[in-house]
This record gives sequence, C-alpha cells and structure tokens, in this order.
Amino acid sequence: MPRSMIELPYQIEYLSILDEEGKLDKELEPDLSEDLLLEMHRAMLLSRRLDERMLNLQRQGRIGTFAPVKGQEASQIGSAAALDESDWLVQSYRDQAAAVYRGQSIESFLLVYGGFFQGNQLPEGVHNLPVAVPVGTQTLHAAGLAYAIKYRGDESAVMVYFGDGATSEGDFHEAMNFAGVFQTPVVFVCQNNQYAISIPREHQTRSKTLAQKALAYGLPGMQVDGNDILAVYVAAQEAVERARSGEGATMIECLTYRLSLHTTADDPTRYRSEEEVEQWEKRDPIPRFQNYLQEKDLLTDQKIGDLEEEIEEQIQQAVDRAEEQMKELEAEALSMFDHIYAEMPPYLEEQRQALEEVLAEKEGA
Amino acid sequence: MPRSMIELPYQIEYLSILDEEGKLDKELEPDLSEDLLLEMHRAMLLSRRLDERMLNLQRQGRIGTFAPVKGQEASQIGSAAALDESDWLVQSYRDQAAAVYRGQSIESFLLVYGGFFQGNQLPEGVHNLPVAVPVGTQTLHAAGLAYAIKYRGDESAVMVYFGDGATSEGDFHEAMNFAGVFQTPVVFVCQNNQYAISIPREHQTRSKTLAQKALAYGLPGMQVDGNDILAVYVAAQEAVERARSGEGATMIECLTYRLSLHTTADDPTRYRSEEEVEQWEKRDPIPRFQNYLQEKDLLTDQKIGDLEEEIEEQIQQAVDRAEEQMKELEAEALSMFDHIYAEMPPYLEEQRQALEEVLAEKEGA
Amino acid sequence: MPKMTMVEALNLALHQEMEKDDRVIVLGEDVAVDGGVYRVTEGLLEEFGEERVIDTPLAEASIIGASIGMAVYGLRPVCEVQFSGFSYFGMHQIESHAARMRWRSRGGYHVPMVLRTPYGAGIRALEHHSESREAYYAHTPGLKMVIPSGPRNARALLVSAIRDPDPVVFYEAKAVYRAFREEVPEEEETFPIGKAQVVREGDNLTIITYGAMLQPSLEAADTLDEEDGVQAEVIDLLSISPLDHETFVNSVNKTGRVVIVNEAPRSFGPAAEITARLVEKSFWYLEAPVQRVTGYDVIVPLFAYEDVYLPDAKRIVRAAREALSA
Amino acid sequence: MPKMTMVEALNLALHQEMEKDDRVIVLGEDVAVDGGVYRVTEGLLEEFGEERVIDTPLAEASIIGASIGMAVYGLRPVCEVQFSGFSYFGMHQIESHAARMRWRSRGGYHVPMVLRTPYGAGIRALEHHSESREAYYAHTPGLKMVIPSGPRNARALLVSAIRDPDPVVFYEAKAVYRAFREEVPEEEETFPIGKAQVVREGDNLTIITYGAMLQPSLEAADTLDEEDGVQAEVIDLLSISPLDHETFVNSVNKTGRVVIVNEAPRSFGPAAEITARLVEKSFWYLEAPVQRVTGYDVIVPLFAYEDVYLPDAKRIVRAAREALSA
Ligand SMILES: Cc1ncc(C[n+]2csc(CCOP(=O)(O)OP(=O)(O)O)c2C)c(N)n1
Ligand SMILES: Cc1ncc(C[n+]2csc(CCOP(=O)(O)OP(=O)(O)O)c2C)c(N)n1
Ligand SMILES: [Mg+2]
Ligand SMILES: [Mg+2]
Repeated sequence: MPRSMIELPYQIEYLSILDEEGKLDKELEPDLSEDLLLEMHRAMLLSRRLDERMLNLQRQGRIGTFAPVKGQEASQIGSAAALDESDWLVQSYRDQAAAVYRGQSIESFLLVYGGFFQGNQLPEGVHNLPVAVPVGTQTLHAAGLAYAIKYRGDESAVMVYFGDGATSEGDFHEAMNFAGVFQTPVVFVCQNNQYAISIPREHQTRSKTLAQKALAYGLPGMQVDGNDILAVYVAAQEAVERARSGEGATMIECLTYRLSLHTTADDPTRYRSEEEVEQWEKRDPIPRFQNYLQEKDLLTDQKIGDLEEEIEEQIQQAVDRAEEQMKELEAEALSMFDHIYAEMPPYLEEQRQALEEVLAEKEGA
Repeated sequence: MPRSMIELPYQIEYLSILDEEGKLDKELEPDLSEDLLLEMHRAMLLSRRLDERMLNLQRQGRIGTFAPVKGQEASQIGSAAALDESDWLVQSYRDQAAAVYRGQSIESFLLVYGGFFQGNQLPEGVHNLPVAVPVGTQTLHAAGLAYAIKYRGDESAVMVYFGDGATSEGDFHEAMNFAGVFQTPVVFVCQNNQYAISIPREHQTRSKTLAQKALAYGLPGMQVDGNDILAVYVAAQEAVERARSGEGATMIECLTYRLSLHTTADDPTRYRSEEEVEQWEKRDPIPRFQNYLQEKDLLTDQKIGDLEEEIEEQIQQAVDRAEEQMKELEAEALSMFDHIYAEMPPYLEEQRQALEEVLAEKEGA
Repeated sequence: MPKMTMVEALNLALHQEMEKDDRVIVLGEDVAVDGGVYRVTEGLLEEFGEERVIDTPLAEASIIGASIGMAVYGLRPVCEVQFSGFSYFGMHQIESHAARMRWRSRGGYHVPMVLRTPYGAGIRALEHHSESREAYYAHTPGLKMVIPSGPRNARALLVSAIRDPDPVVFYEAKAVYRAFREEVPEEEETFPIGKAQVVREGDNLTIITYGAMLQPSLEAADTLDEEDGVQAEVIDLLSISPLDHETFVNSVNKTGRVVIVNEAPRSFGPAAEITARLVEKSFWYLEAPVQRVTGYDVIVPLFAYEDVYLPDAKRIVRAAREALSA
Repeated sequence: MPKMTMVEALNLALHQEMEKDDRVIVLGEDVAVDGGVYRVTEGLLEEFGEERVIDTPLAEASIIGASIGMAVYGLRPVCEVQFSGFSYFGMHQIESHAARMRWRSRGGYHVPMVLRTPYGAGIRALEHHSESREAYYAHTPGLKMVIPSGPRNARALLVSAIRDPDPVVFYEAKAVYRAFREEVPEEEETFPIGKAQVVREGDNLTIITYGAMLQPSLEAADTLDEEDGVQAEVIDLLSISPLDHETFVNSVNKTGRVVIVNEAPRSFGPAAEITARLVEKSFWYLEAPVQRVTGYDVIVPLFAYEDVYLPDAKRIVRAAREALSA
C-alpha cells in the first residue's frame, strides 16, 4: 500500500445525557439509586457553598490562597461517585469537592489553606493522595499506584484528576504512556475548564479535543459534557469497569468551566469576557441536575431549603473546629521537623533544639 | 449528538515508493536530478563504511564508545537531502550520516569519539546543532529554533532527529505541542529503528504507530518506509515545504532498523534474534537504492568499485588527520576551562592556574 | 527619580531592553495577556506584540528548552518559570544544555538566556511556592546565578543578565517584590554579574547575605549597633555564581568574625560554600567560628510557621553575638 | 567468602532482597531483558518475572514518578536511572514528591524507594556519563543520599537502602563497578545509612572522602606514610546525607589537619558542607586551612582529559602537604 491511510484502533467518542436545556436522553440515562442521586446532589451543593465560604474567609484574611471548584462540581462528583472506597483518588489543588465526597474533612482543607500542614493528615481508610500542586505530576503517581494494584492482584481502580493545562506537561505524556504499556487500572480524568490561569484551551494545544491525546498511547479517550453529572458518571463508570477488569487505562475529558477565580490571587477579568462567563453560567451543573431531580420528584424546593440549611450548619461547624485547631496549633512550630524522615537524624535534632531555644527566648522576651 | 464519534482533522498516512523487493511505484517516484541521486547514494555508502571503520578503531581502543548508523542511512540521508544549507539540522547521537552529509567533517566525529571535545567545533556556515546525548531533549531546541526563525521572518526549516524510544520522553511531547501551538517550521523525524537499546518498539508504547502521536498535537503525521530513500525524501520534502510556507510542523516516522549494535558497549544478542536481524538485512536500504540506480543506468559495478575506493581513501585520510590532531591535543588539557563562560570568572582562573601547576609538576617528575 | 517596587523596576528593565533590542523576547506561562502572575511582565504584550511576548503552554521543560533553541538562533529569550519550585521540571534542559551549549560547540553557539523565577518564602503561599534552591544552579558549571535584593539592583542586574552572553538563572524574592520602594533612575543602569556590594560598613563583624535576607540582616546590624555598640559590615552578594569572594574575604580579613545568612536549607547550601571560601582565603584572620543562619533542613512549612522557619533579625543578632563572644 | 566486583555485589543484594520480600520490585530502562547496561540487574528477570523486573519506556520522570506511586501503595521499588546525568529529568518528581510525601501526608504515606544510578567519571564514556551531582540531592530535605565505595559496603548499603522507610538516592561509582574484587559474605549484611567509616587510622591528618575517590585517597595515604612519615586517617563517608559529621569531627579534633576529596565540581559541592561542619564543630582544633581536592568547576571533559580532571593521589598528596606545612 504505497500511499494509504492507516486505521487506528480507537476513535474519540463524545457523550452527553442531560443537556444544558435540561433535555434528557432517556436511552442513555443511567439507572442510579435514589440515594446515590441525592448524595451526588448534596455533594455538589456542599462544594459550592464551601467555595463561597472559603472565599469569604480568604477575603477576611482568615485563610490564604486556594482554588475554587465552582462550575466543576459535576465533573468531580460524577466521576468520584463511580469509585468504591477501596479505589484510589489522586487529586490536584482544585479537587476539594471530590476529596470531601471521598471522606476528607472540610476542616482539613481549611487547615491547609490556613497555612497548617497538619490538615494534610488523611483519615484512616480514605484512599486519597494529598493535594499535588505541581501541575500534572500526580498523573505519574496514579500510574505507579495502579501498577502496584495490578501487581498485587487487587481489583481497585485509580482515578486521577488534572486540568486542560496539565495535558501540556511531559509528566502527563509519560503517565499515559506508562499506563498504556502496562495496562494499569487508571482513569485519567481531565477537567477541561477552558483555562490554565489565563491561557485559554485553544492556546494550550492545537489538538481539536484533549480526549484525542489518548490515541498517542493506544488508549481509548472520551469527551463528555462535564457539566452533566449523568454523562460524567456513565463515562467514569465505564472506565472504572475497564480498569477493574484488567482492560487498562482510559482518558476522559470533561468539558466544563471554571466559573470563579483561578485562585484567590487571580483576576479573571484580565483574560476573559463577562459574556463568556455568563454563557457558561447558564450551563451551571447544579441547577441542571437539581431540575432533573425535581422532575423525578426526588427533590422539592422545601427539601432544597432544608438541605441548604443543613449544609450551612455543617460548614459553620467545620469552620469553628478549624479555627479552634489553628489557634491550638499556632504554638506547634517545632512540628516542622516532624515527618521529614521516619527517624530524625542527629543534625536535624540539633537544628530542632536550636529552634526550640530561639522560640523559648522569644517567649521569654 | 449525545453519544457520537468526533471527527479529527488529520489521519495517518503510510508511504512507500521503492519496496524491499525493488518494486517501484512509478506514480510516486520523485523526479530527482542525477546529481542528487548519486550524492545521496554516496552519502549512504560513506556512512556505512565509516561505521565499519569506527567499529574497528573502537575495537582497537583508538576511539571510545559510539553509536553506529548501519541500517538507518536512508532515513537520515533521505530526510537531510530535503534540506537546504540555510535549514537547520538538530541531531542526536546516531546521526553521523546526516551530519557529515550536511558538512561536518569525519575527523570531527573521530575526535569526539576519541574523547576530545574539540571535535564538536562546527565548520562556519553549517547549521547543525552538536550531538545531543540526552534522549529527546533536542526536540525542544528544534521547536525553539524554529520559533526564532519564524519570528525573524526567515524561510528556513528545522529538522530534528530522534528515535522510537525518544517518543516516550516528556520533552518530545512538549516539543510537539509547542510546535503545534506556535505553528513553527519544524520537521520531526523519528527514526523508528525498532529498539531503544534492548526495549522493542512494541514495549515502548501501546500506540499502533508512532506517527499517530502527531494527532495529540493537532499535527499531521506520516509513516514511511525508512529504508526506502525515495519515500523518505518525498515525505521530508513535503514536510519541509509545509514548514517553509508557514503551515507548521509535521511528524514523520521512518520505519527502519538498527542493523548493528546500539553502541559499542552493547550486546544485541541478549535481546533480539538472528532471524529478525536477517529479515531486516534483506531490507537494507543501500543495495535497494543501488539496484534502483543501476536500473536507471546511473551506476555500474565499475563505478561502485571506484566509489568504494574513493570513500576508503577519504576515510583513511580523515582517520590520519584525526589521529594526528589527537596526538597534538593531548597536551591541551587546560582547554577544559575554555568556553565554560564567554569570560573566565576569577575563581575559574584560579582553578586553571592550580591545574597548570599540577601539570607542570607532573611534567617535571 | 521615581520610587518603584521591585516588580515595577523589573518591568522597567524588560520594557527598556525590549525597546532597545529586538532580540529580546519574553516567554512563559501567563506572561502576556495576564502580565505575569506577579505582573512583572505587565504591559509588554501591548507594547511588543504576541510574537515577542509569548504565553506558552503549561510546560516548564519546553519553556526552557525552547529558549535554548531561540538563543542558539541569536535571540535573547527572557523566560519566566512561574515559581522557582517548578523550575526543576526543566532541570535536565538547564544542566544538560543551557549550561553546556557554549562548551559543547566550542563557542560556536551560546545561550544568552535569562531564566527569571520568583523564589523564597514570606508571602503566605501554597506548598512549592516558598523554596530557595539556588544551590542547585550555583553548583552547575556553565550557569550564572543572580539574586537581587531590592528594586534598584534588581533592575540593573536584570539588564546585565539580559545582555550577558551566558545563561543566567535570575531569582526574584517574592518577599521583596512589593515590600518597599526605592528610587530607580529612568536612565539605563547595569550592575556587573559576579560582583558583591558592601551595603553597610563596619569593623567588628561581617554579615554576608543576599536576596530577601538582606533586610533582616540590615535590621540586625542596626540592633547590634544600638544594643551592643558593634559595627557590622553587611555584604549583599547579588551574584551567587560567580561568587565574589574577594569582597567578603576583604571584609572578614578586617573583622575576623562572620555571620552568613541565607534562607535556603542549611546543609549543602550557599552558606557552606561561602564558609569554605573563607576557610581557604581568610583562615588566619578568622577569630571565631563562622555562623550560619539559614533555613532549617526541612520542607518549608506552610505559611503558619513560615516566619519561624525564616531567618530573622533576632536569629541573626543571636548568631552575631555568638561570633563576637568567641 | 566469594570475591566479587561491585556489580556482582549489588546484584547479590537485589537477588536476596527480592527473594525475601515480595514488595521489592525493580524498574528502569533495560533492567530486565538486558540485565541493565552494567548488568547490575542481571538474572533478576529470569528469577522474579516481568511483573517484578520491569523494562520501562524511556522516560525518567515516569520511572521515578511511578515508583513514588508504587511506594505509596506499599511496594519497595528499586528504580534505576541508567546514568545519573539523566536523573534531572525526574528532578521535579524527586524534589516535589519523593522527598515530601511523608511530610505532606503527615506520615500517612511514605516513599520507601531507592533510586539507583551510576555516577562519576573514569570509564571513557560519552558526555553526560561522567558527572557527580550528589549535592543536588544532599541539599534536598527529605532525601537520603548514599555512595558506596566498594563491593562489600555497596551490597550492605543497598540492602539498608531498600529497607529504609525513606527515599534514598543511591549513587554507584562506575569507576568502581569492576575495578576490584572484595570478599562479600553470602549471609545478609547491612550498613546503617548516615554512618561514616574510618578505613585507615592516623594521627597527623584526616582525609575525608567517599565513592570512587576512596581509592586515590588511600593511595595518597600510603604515599604520605612512605614519603613523609605522615599517618593519615582516611574516612569514607558512605552517606552524604545524613552526613555523619561526628565521625569526621572526632578525627579532625585529633589531627587538626584535613583534606576533603570529592570528584564533583568544587563550588557549592559536598566538600563545602563538610568544611562548614568542621568550622562549626572543630574550629578550635583546626591547625591549617581545610584543603578541598575536587573536580574543577567545569563541564567534565570528554575522556581524553578525564584523568586530568579527576582528583588523583598526586593532587591529594599535594594538598595534604599543604595542610601539613601550615
Ligand atoms: C508545574 C507547575 N507549573 C506551574 C504551576 C502554577 N500553576 C498553578 S495552576 C496553573 C494552571 C493549571 O491549569 P489547568 O491544568 O488547566 O488546571 P486548572 O487550574 O484550570 O484547574 C498554573 C500554571 C504549577 N502549579 N505547577
Ligand atoms: C534521557 C536519557 N536517558 C537514557 C539515555 C541512555 N540511552 C542512550 S540511547 C538510549 C535508547 C534510545 O533509543 P531510541 O530513542 O529508540 O534511539 P536509538 O538509540 O534506537 O537510535 C538510551 C536509553 C540517554 N542517553 N538519555
Ligand atoms: Mg484548566
Ligand atoms: Mg530506537
């Protein structure tokens, strides 16, 4: 075949179930339990309110910089909901919605963003990795974790989150390739929220979709409406199944939008228009899903009102606990020497003592 | 379109013109001048003989480790021949065939592999970058060079060589993406010689072709018979044209084979079978092209014999010159302090003087 | 002379150099439309266009690696890595190529690039946003490593770095970015790379420091003056590599007592090299052990404890008294 | 006891640890089918299978990054980077994650991985195959950095490194790989990480060194004995971090004179930290300036001049005489 086209094993699929007008594709509608539907709804709402509260706290100087989830709740909760407890979630810095859904406490995030590393201690049995800030790096941990799971003959899957920007990093490439070669049970979930700080998706890469990057690794890739929690759930569920059954890795691109700031240090008006944001506000994943649940008679305005109150209370309690803990922890600066190594080497012990003296002197003064 | 396939802008093409049986696809046969055809033939033969000679020198301990080209001559010469002098070649450590074709001297390579960095000095006007050993890294230099060319409004193209193994490195990914986003005039030429040291191509990545990796960056990718110099030339020529005319980057995967050792430190019998090597010997690019030229009456056995002698003589002279230079350079150890910076900082000057004393003492002893 | 923050002064340097020399181009994440997350590159896009002020994909190795290619072609790329904590993504490009291209090509090509990157703690940031790893670069032959301490020298050094024919890693102290203003002349100023500066004279003790640590060092010098009647000479290194030992050796040969202050972790850090040079050059003048006041050998804590982590005037004074009492 | 090269001794350690503990797995480029380019992993594939002895794609960041993930899941990956000159490709994974996971998770996860990698000059190799950049790793909190000097301690230290609960960068001197044989017991031996060893006793001078530089240091000690009647104490650090200053401080407090030998470039290199510790701990015992005998601050030359570049017994003797004459 002197000059011919080569056929590739995969094509890139697009999936949407509940569209932004609220139109439902009945044939694709997943059969989910009432409990799960309401749990997902609650988790999205909790994340939204937590964002708002944290923004407030940040503006008052009570916590530092953080990255709001707003707009991406469906991408996170829809995908995380496809995981079992024994599966692993490898998160980045904008994934509080999923992390809390998977069992991390709200106050742990408040502590971390309040400047206390103590918040990063995970509860027993929660198989999340702590927040990875360096973009894209966590994809490799996921690939390795998944290799270990496979080696152990365990049946868990690993899900890893990253952004549109992260697909440009070499680590993403290497992780996809590693997962492809060793057919490890990873689900690569790209939250394509259209921006990497100020850089729009189109400027991040010339490829038409991010999902098609999977083709470079001989892996299946799928693009879904990331503001449609049903579509996200279905895609994630399929990918998790693939992973658990030994068929290897999948990449899912969730088309979504960051409705808020990149972080609290960011001013998005410098790089995007109000109109664009308004367009995407109409696609907000929460009202869309809420309407769906109301039409299914699973939610009423009254129930939503109660839920909002309950969530407010939950957050308030977490804030109170966190602030109390922060006050207590203030005096624990010496803990910066903990957990550098399993055992403290002598030179560190010396430095720790030196700091102890400095602190004692300050206290004395 | 709730669940649907996404159409991608590019597909992956395969190209072959003169196949391993010597069958020529007349329709695709490029119209090349007699001079160019003979020049390409000579360059391939020169490289083959140089390989043999260097292997000899290495076995005698007269030079150190190097990486033979054998088997990949068509991939290198076919692609390099598509470049003009004003274009740039960014090479790796197995690209002597192309580098010499583009004007680097044989003795410069002998010097480098003889342990003398002085060999890396390029002749005026030769737009090659020196050998880059760290796999894949050079692809980024090519992307940046090409950006600069575009910025300057110059019409040159940049061609960068790398192996099948190199496609696994993050740098390759980042370079392709950079070139895609900025539509820089680069031709990415992958010499897929089926192995990265002992790792076979199939174990390097799960993708069916390497060429399809271009899809991840929204770039055209093409797979060619890399032992068919006509196919390589045509593909390269098209890609160089694309580059020069502002249409951006292309990736070409040359399917070829390393007929010799990875480097002189390698024992390929540990990881591949004799049968496999024999299979590929039948596809040797040189006899194939030689037959083509003979059928075109551009070469005769007599002419080939003369050419072989001429090449032997050329190599011999280079070896003589190189060995002479090495002898002279032996006393120039202090030159290790040169070219670290444009101007030698005082602390280095001090170290240089210290070494001078040490050397003087040794001489004295 | 207008009074400027370090951010404004760096911005001025970039504006002026880009105006003067069309080989100078700026690239990095969010440097164009957004003007850089610290606004150091603000306004450059508007003035010089997107071909010269380039928002790159999110990939540090490519920012650095592509800059090397650009520099080889004759441009003078000033690339930004958004935080120094992410510069290790391109460490292989820096070590293997930026630092070696001149050497490898025997002077045929060179890499006049500047890698600008904010470093250091003190601004209540996230993990990876507070490190000081200048020692990695200072230990790498073929690189220069510069760390200004204030608006005026930042501007002058950035101009010099851009004009330098060799690759310069240029650390910008986040803690200094907007901490204070200084008069910065509109007219061009440069400052030689590889030269330190005596910023306060004194006969009793030498404090050697740089970057964000200059301010607490000066504060400590004031305290020592007021409370101990001790005159500390304070040396601002400005260049970490080449390291100008002549300047600090001269000082120590006069004072005999020395405190070195850096916020990087202590072990295998900059203060070690400074100590070693002093031992080589000033051994017979040293009247007391050299005191290192540095970051501890721990991960820089999240911000609740960063003030405790960072060397401050108190710790410097303490160390000075130690040196003086020996 | 069989006499082994360092390659064989390392291979023995891997075999035995893999037999004992199924958490131990080996990964890297060409480590399985090929047995490693230096054959350190030879025979492991045959014995333990391809799930435990993994030929990876050609990508160092992924070798290191995936190892981190494996370690978090409870495995004990021993990954190989084919040459230390290519380990910077994964510097961000090392600095940002391997070194921090324990800290970040407050002990919830840890990364008991070993990064094995051949380092150093002396074997007529290509560019990037002769560097010594242990200072990068030693300067990074959360990492351990180990460099054995011969077959027996290489085996013992590798076993200790594999069992260590924290990430260990394990440099293997190419120049020592097959340079000589030593008796290595079949029975298990370990050696504590963070401990140095006095390998030759002496009262007049201390030579502090490690890795491939131990041999020329011992040679120099012999020369000093024969030609000068000087008894040099030679200390083999074995661990660069944690650095066992107690051992060398004790020695220097006895001898008062010291030569430090490392093949890394001088500036900001290991000898600087050793000097600084001595200044802190042994200042009043030092009778002469500390002498650093190191690689020069240049790119390691291609092999024609590598013997000139590398510290050798002559240069060490020279420096020792300098120290003794002060
Ligand atoms: C390696 C690295 N480079 C730069 C940064 C600074 N930074 C933080 S977030 C971000 C943009 C990430 O974009 P994307 O991957 O799309 O995720 P998003 O923030 O949109 O969720 C950048 C550049 C970083 N954290 N890590
Ligand atoms: C970054 C890096 N890692 C490892 C090596 C050691 N090494 C040299 S060549 C090679 C294999 C390269 O394979 P490929 O890219 O297919 O090129 P080929 O040698 O087949 O031409 C390896 C692993 C290197 N030079 N650079
Ligand atoms: Mg994004
Ligand atoms: Mg290959």
